[in-house]
Amino acid sequence: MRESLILETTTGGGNVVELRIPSKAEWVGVARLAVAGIASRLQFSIEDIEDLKLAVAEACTNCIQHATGGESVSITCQIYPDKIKVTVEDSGSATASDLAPKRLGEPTVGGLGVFLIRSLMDDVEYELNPESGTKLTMTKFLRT
Amino acid sequence: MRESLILETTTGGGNVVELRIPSKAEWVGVARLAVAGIASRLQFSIEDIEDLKLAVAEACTNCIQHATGGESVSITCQIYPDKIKVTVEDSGSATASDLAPKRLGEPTVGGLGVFLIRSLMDDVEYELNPESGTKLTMTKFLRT
Amino acid sequence: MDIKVNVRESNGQRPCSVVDLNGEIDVYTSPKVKETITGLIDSGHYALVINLENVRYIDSTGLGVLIGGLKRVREHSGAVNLVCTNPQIKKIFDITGLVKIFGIYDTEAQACENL
Amino acid sequence: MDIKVNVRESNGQRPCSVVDLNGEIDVYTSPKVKETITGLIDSGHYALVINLENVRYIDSTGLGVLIGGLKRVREHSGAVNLVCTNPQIKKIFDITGLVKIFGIYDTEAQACENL
Ligand SMILES: Nc1ncnc2c1ncn2[C@@H]1O[C@H](COP(=O)(O)OP(=O)(O)O)[C@@H](O)[C@H]1O
Ligand SMILES: Nc1ncnc2c1ncn2[C@@H]1O[C@H](COP(=O)(O)OP(=O)(O)O)[C@@H](O)[C@H]1O
Repeated sequence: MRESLILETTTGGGNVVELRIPSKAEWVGVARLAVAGIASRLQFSIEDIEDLKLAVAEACTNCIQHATGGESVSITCQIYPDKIKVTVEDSGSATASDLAPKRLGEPTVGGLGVFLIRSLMDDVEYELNPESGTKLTMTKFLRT
Repeated sequence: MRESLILETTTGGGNVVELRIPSKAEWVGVARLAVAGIASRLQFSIEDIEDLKLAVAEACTNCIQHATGGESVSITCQIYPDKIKVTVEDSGSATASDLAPKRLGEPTVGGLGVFLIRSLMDDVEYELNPESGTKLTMTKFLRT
Repeated sequence: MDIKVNVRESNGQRPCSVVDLNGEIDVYTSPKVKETITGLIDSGHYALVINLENVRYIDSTGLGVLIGGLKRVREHSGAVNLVCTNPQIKKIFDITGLVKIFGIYDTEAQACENL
Repeated sequence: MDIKVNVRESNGQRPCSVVDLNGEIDVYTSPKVKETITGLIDSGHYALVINLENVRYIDSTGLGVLIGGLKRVREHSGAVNLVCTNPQIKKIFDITGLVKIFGIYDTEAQACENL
């Protein structure tokens, strides 16, 4: 992953920041803080930083609440000159149907997390693997 | 490491938060933010949180400035009911003499980092390995 | 990363219960908010103003708690109004369409009056 | 995690240059601080007050920049005084013994007067 990054970026080589938290609600705030720090280093606007924080936190929350058997959640931030690509991975099991893009109908108590992630990020991709867990890759571009 | 942790802790099993940053000055602030978040979750006092931030940042700074050839710095926080144990590791080379406990003589432009780490943390241990880099393990106890 | 919750009665023209929230509402802190709101409803308070003025962050778990509260008071012909001025949080209510089901006001006085 | 640096002349009883720092001084931001202080000294300013009132964090790199500045102005019989009220930062100056080599004051007026 690091090699392809270096090939893709042009200025200064690839930068990767990795964070792994236990799969427990109390640690999502730490992921949020770290992502906010990374994004502000990259000169994202305050609004974009808040978007990133929320999207990453929703992704972590889902790993913690839905990935059966996952012990930790990995957050990987790949930094490019024009964008940040964040991968959130668990090692639990998932079903594909819930993760598809949706339009919101009647408001329900749940079901807003994936919708928010898709709304706040520029590009969102889920990879489901029954053995290795759910991997969400989401990208946000720096607006100039 | 995780197994010994579970044996050592009594309440709720072991918690580990891991962070890896590129070996560049601009990312030390992210490590600081993350450690502050972890420590405040653990109910450390504001003063102790500041101590931890500074000690971890000094350790990261040393990895970045002195570990020849290291590409990234790993920060591992092991959380116990009564303490936090932070390991900061690089993959560069080091010499043992510089890391020994010192008393401060005439103030010099450098040389304060290791002194501060030893002053601010309750327990500090360096492991030097010419092949695998420098590993600093430091512990701070929760004051009740 | 924490939340402070406080409940008080507002004795204006339209009496209501005000829940003051201060901090961040996420998967870790929202159970505390939910408990407070559920407690209020269980004890017969169906006119609620939830003051988000000092809330810096809310996630879908927090939104879920607010929606859950609204549903429960509606069973008793009650209502929930919100006080919210933070643009980022307003944006979340916009994106999710929740602006359409909650009354969202800039001041507590307005939120109480319009219950 | 950033630092803002501003330089101005103080025209009190004892004229001096005041460097206002706002933010965090660490391995990433201290080169900017060093550049400013070096620039001042190079242009003949040897009476310096460095205002740390709005500095929330300083690490050993930042301390090194201050020590370096002090050494250089002393070559010209100059002096550096600091303004600092943050207890955590004062503690760092205490622990490192730097309280003994810097004049540290609660207000800019005091720091200028005692240069
Ligand atoms: N990491 C994950 N692992 C397993 N299932 C997931 C994961 N993320 C999302 N899902 C599934 O997608 C559904 C929709 O998630 P979301 O929109 O956040 O709403 P909610 O979490 O309230 O159900 C979840 O109910 C869950 O079934
Ligand atoms: N991670 C490390 N790798 C290699 N050398 C190190 C490391 N940490 C500390 N050192 C050595 O210890 C010395 C003292 O460090 P420090 O007290 O922080 O002062 P300074 O960094 O200003 O020299 C450094 O100069 C360096 O030689």
